[in-house]
Amino acid sequence: MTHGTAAEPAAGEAVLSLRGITKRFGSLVANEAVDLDVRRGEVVALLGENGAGKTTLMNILFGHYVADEGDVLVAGEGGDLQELDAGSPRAALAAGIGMVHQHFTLAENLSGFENIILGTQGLLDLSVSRRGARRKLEALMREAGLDVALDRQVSRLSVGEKQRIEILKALYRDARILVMDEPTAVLTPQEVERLFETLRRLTSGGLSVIFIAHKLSEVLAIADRIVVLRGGRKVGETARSVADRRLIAEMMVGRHVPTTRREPGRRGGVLLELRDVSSGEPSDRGALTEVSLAVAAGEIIGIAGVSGNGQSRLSALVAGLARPRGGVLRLFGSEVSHHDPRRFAAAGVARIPEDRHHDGIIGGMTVAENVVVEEIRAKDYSRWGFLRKKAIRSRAEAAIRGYDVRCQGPDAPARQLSGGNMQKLILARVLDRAPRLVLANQPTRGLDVGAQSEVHRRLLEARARGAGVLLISEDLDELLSLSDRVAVMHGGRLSEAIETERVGRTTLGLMMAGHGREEAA
Amino acid sequence: MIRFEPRPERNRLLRVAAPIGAAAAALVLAAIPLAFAGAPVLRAYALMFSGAFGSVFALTETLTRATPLILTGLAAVVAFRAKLWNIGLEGQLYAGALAAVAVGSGAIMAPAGVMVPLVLIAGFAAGALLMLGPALLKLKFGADEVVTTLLLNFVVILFVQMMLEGPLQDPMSMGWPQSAPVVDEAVLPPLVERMRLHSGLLVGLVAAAVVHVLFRHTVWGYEMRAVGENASAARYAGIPVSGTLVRVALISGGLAGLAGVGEVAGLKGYLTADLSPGFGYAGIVVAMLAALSPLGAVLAAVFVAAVFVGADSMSRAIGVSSYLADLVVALSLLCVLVGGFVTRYRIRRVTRHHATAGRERA
Amino acid sequence: MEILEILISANFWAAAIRIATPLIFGVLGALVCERAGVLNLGIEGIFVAGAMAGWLAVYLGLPLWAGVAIAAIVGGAFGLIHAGLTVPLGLSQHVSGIGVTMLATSLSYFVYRTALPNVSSPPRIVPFQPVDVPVLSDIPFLGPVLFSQTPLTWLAFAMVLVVAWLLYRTPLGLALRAVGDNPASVDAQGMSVTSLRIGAVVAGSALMGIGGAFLTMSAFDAFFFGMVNGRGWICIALTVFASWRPGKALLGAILFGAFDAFQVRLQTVIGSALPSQIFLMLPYVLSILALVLVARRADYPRALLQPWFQGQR
Amino acid sequence: QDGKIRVAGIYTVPVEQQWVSRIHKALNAAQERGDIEYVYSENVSNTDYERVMREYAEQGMDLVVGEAFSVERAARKVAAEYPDTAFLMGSSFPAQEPNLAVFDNYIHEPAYLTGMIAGEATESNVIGMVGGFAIPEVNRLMHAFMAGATEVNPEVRFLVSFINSWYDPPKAKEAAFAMVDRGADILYAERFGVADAARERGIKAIGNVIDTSGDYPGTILASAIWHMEPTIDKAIEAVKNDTFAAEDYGQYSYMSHGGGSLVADEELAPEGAVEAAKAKQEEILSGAFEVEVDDTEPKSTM
Ligand SMILES: Nc1ncnc2c1ncn2[C@@H]1O[C@H](COP(=O)(O)OP(=O)(O)OP(=O)(O)O)[C@@H](O)[C@H]1O
Ligand SMILES: Nc1ncnc2c1ncn2[C@@H]1O[C@H](COP(=O)(O)OP(=O)(O)OP(=O)(O)O)[C@@H](O)[C@H]1O
Ligand SMILES: [Mg+2]
Ligand SMILES: [Mg+2]
Repeated sequence: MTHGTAAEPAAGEAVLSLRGITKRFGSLVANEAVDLDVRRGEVVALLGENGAGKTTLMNILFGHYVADEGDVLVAGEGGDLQELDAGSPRAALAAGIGMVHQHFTLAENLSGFENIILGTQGLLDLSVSRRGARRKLEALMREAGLDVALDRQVSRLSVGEKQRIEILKALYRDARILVMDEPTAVLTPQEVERLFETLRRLTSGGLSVIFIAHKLSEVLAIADRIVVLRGGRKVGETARSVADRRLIAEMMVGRHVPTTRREPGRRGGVLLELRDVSSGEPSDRGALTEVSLAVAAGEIIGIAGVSGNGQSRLSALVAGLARPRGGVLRLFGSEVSHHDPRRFAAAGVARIPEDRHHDGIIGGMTVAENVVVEEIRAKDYSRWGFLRKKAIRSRAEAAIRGYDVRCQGPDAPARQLSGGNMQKLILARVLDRAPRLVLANQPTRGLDVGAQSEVHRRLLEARARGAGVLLISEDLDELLSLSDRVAVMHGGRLSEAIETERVGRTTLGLMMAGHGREEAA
Repeated sequence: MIRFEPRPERNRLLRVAAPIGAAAAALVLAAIPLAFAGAPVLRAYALMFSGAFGSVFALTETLTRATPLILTGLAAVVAFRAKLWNIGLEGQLYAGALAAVAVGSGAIMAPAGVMVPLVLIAGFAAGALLMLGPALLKLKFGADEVVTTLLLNFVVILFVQMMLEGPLQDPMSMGWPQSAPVVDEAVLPPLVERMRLHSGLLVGLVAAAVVHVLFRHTVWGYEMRAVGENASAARYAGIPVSGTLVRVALISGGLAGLAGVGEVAGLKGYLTADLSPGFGYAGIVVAMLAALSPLGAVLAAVFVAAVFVGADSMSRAIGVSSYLADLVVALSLLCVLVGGFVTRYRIRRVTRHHATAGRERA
Repeated sequence: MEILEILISANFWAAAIRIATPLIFGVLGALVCERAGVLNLGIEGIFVAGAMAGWLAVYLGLPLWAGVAIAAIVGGAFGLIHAGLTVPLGLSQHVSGIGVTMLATSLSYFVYRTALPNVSSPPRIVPFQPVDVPVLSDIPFLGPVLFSQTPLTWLAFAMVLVVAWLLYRTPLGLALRAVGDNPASVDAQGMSVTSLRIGAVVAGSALMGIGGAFLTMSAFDAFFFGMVNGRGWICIALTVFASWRPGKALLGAILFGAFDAFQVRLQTVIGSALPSQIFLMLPYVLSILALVLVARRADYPRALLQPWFQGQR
Repeated sequence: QDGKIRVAGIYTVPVEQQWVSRIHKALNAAQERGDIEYVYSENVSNTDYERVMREYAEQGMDLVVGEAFSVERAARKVAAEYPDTAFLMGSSFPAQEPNLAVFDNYIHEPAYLTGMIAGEATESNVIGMVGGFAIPEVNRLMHAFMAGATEVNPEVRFLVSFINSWYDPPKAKEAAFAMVDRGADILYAERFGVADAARERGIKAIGNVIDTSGDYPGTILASAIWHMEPTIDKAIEAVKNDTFAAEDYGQYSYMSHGGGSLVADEELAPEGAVEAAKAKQEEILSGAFEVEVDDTEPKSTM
């Protein structure tokens, strides 16, 4: 790296300055005259609802996009601000900017180590110099408290591990300015805490951080300064010390964000029952062993746990995608014989998938087509194998209105929707059929506060209507505020469900780490 | 720096201008080998046009050559929409042709009203069945269909040769490996007197309309698109992914089989092992040129056929090597491909307004 | 039993390797392209162009190795066309590939016919000769199998090592493997997706060009229309069989070569009992079976067929 | 018109293909003599064959020469529709009134003679034969060759294989190698590539249709050569004199008309073998001996 220690800018001096950044996509203005300064050793949180332009701004900084107007200035060797070559990630990297992208930029067929050293060496070198890199990286891992299996192929890593690889990637290049675009969205609370410790250590050594997240609690825990974007414009800036939670939320969304509160409910008959259910090859990570669980009408059962401990398998079972290897799965009173997603949906199970891009939305099809995908063979939407386009369209229009899905209309490709709106689309698809059981797997991952509160409201609404809800989440705040009872998943086994009032965050955290309840309590 | 950006909306003028521009570019490029061979370039262009469209004969020849391309093109459209990479259209075409002569050259006798549908169904079924194998291997063993379909092309053509030297050989062929001719009742009737154009073209047009309706208006088509766009989301939503892929395989293979039926029962009358000059592979090109649109496939097929027929006739009229025709087809194909790009993307020189220049700063 | 005799004879394995040689070049070339995320269906035509150009160069008086170089350059040039259309412009890799096959084939034929308008029998060159390595050729069995081949066969073996070393041991290989899996990974590390992909396609196509040249400069000594005869398509299939690994590519090519060599020998053993086509089918059928046995979905270069534009999602 | 007649050739393969090259050569020779103006289309797929025929007929060609083998029906239809154009087509079927004459490569006679030489020459008593496709044009020559060899050497065995391509010399070569490995010491070179294998393994080969002895010095024992000149010249003359009729020109490929000949390398052939063949040739020419025409697929006899 060209950046020696010679004349580093002192703390408090600007190391980065974005001036008047404007970026348009066609008629859409993603960033409008945004100014942003970042000082040495400071953590700046960038907030805003989905689609506010946070990622766009960072992409401009890193050279993925070229701004239509404005300049990016970075402190050079002597500490003076110099203009950065536009549209060149290479220049950004050379200037000491590191970026942890919102969506992983990892080659899954390589090991974590290989991903980290990718591009750090002359392309025409005759061999990969592993030893030196290895030493540096191991020191870095110790120092930063980031621990990953470096030699495992990335495709076999958990999302948390992938995220740590992304962070190491940036740090390995001696980044002086680290951009982190929603790095915590896929991390467990413990992992988030460790990440924050790392960041505090690194910033005290002079690293500057731009931190993007949707969880205000996290932002308040780490940021020195908070900048809010709305509709591409900077609408506010405040020091953390004087930040007001409610005010920031309103600044982001531009309106009052109601806090969701769970009213006492009436518990009805059991809708879903798993008795000693095992599923998946026992040797597999994420297989289930003798899981028992009951979800009754009018209650929300929360499943806590670090991802990779069997939640996906549990969710696949309840979604009708997988079948138990042993044990009994009873749905609405009768034992399930056909494990078929379509039958589950038709019987009244609303299924919200964990990964909306991968399993939820068919991006190349229209919004309308996505709304009816589960029911396309029902006679409401097709007759004699032909689609009833009018019916489909009017259902879609109702869904768009009823769930406030922001899009250009029923015929817009679903791919164009933001994450939050995709989620609303899925909610409209599954909840509008008055389901008796709702399976919600990580329903608010990556959503902004407004969208989050919308999802929560809908889940509580379903509960109030008498539906049972199985909520799988890594967000303890979400679990504790919505669930009537919580169970913890660890190593493919599920704890007994406990009344939410009787467990605290710490107990849950310990149980998630594999301690028994008695120990934990 | 130059970057490409998608155009926000399709420019109507460009949609017309781009194909014309592409054709013009192809002609300009073709001038190089023409001049190299010492041919009069301008006259060659005129001859090319009249060779493809200049007379009833030329026009019917163009459409005759387009007929199998429409069907193999549609076969590729159906498969590729569902991301089933069927590269075995050539083999399926032969399978269809083989079935057509097996049924239509005397094994069964019936009036034309029965025989014609019968050979069509037999050909469709044979092509469909042939594609079923790779689809099942993919679903059961994860065997890549590109490989299996590609290799099956070779196997099928050898099988056809075997049949033509064995059970299906015409006893009157003096030992030549060819089938007995299809009976008159099984012949797809000609469309224009004295010309080769036959009602296989109608089969192609009807098939295009059917595929269009399939994708636009039916549950099956909807499910095929869903599986092609995002198979895992489709599975999550309860769409039977395997069943849909099998259906896609059957329809795709069947359409390619129909192309084979047209060539024997409409055009040639009997089957030889060199029936198709690569119509199966050209079908892939047709489908992609049409951006996987069924109706577009008809236009693309006519385009590809016209360029070949025109250039071939031109090469003969001015006496340059007939390989020139293939060269012109290849050049046109690549130019049209680029032309399609121009309608979808615009090229932008990246120059920026600096903040200081763009705005007043205090 | 005669079949067993065939399988243990050195001549049989020597033939298998001879038949495999052009395929080795072709599979390696296809593998390099596909590892970078670009399917190159131009291979069939690039084989023709390499065969023609290499041969013509030698016919016109250049030394053999210069002919090989020219075949590589011509292959690379057609690769550049394919790369230019599919990488920066992101056009359909299927159409562009088939288009390049058509272009390379027809251009080769056209040039050949225009350069030699009046030949009745194709003119000959003096091709590469099998070189007997002094001591090694005398090793029983292995000697005749491995060490009585022409230099181009050795080059093919060497290329397997070179490509493997490049892919797995060098920074460039790391970048190549990454760009075919997730272009964003390479972009985010400050490298150019476009240059990497173009480079890979050009290099891969150059290998294909040499594969073609083997046909006219080593396996035979003249150029014929249609002599490539589907070998390019076989390479595309073998690439999948090889799970995009150079070592397995070598194995796959030799296996196919062995099937083919076996087939012609079998024809002479029990040829009177069965139609000749049954034997000719053998390599293809066995290849399909082999694929079914080794098929695993996992190893696909994930970004294969997917165009990538900087600054777009 | 300057008295030259206009001739078009339509070939389904490139003009290097042995069979077609003989027609091409004869027509080029006629053009050089100034008798005709000659154009041709090569590598015409059989889907396009009819169109090409029509285009030439429409262009006013006086004589169209080609191969109708896999396009019989189309060729006959076009001929019937252009009665003023003369068509001379390679075909296994009879001529068609009024304007379609047929020919074929009836060089089974010299092929028989080469067989006699090969039968004498083989020491292992194994002869390898590599063919392109098993079609009558190929089969009949192979059978004649086998008959000739068996006549002089009843012990001889044959290995037969087909490579399923007109144009894959490397493959033909491999097929030939396989036969050498099985003990063949004479190769019947129906395809390009076979003689190369013979040369590389230091054994002898028998040529077919064209004379390649110059390309393989010391390898080609004997060849059965096809001459298309008698056929072509007859047809040109008939067109010129307006006497072209639906005849079978096949006879002009027989030795008696100079359409077929034997070329043998007396240095390479075993003593007396060439003399014996020459004697047989006299019998053939005098009509005392007739070589059987057998169009079925030949099989290995080992
Ligand atoms: N490549 C692109 N092409 C077109 N539009 C784009 C592109 N990238 C971003 N946009 C638009 O820019 C706007 C801002 O998007 P951006 O991704 O920056 O939002 P964000 O604030 O990061 O949202 P989130 O919280 O969901 O990550 C969006 O409305 C989107 O429509
Ligand atoms: N291909 C595209 N064309 C046009 N707009 C797009 C495209 N892809 C994304 N967008 C826009 O990008 C915006 C933000 O989407 P983004 O992809 O950042 O959401 P997301 O990442 O799914 O959200 P999150 O991760 O926060 O849940 C949306 O408003 C959407 O309109
Ligand atoms: Mg974002
Ligand atoms: Mg987002």
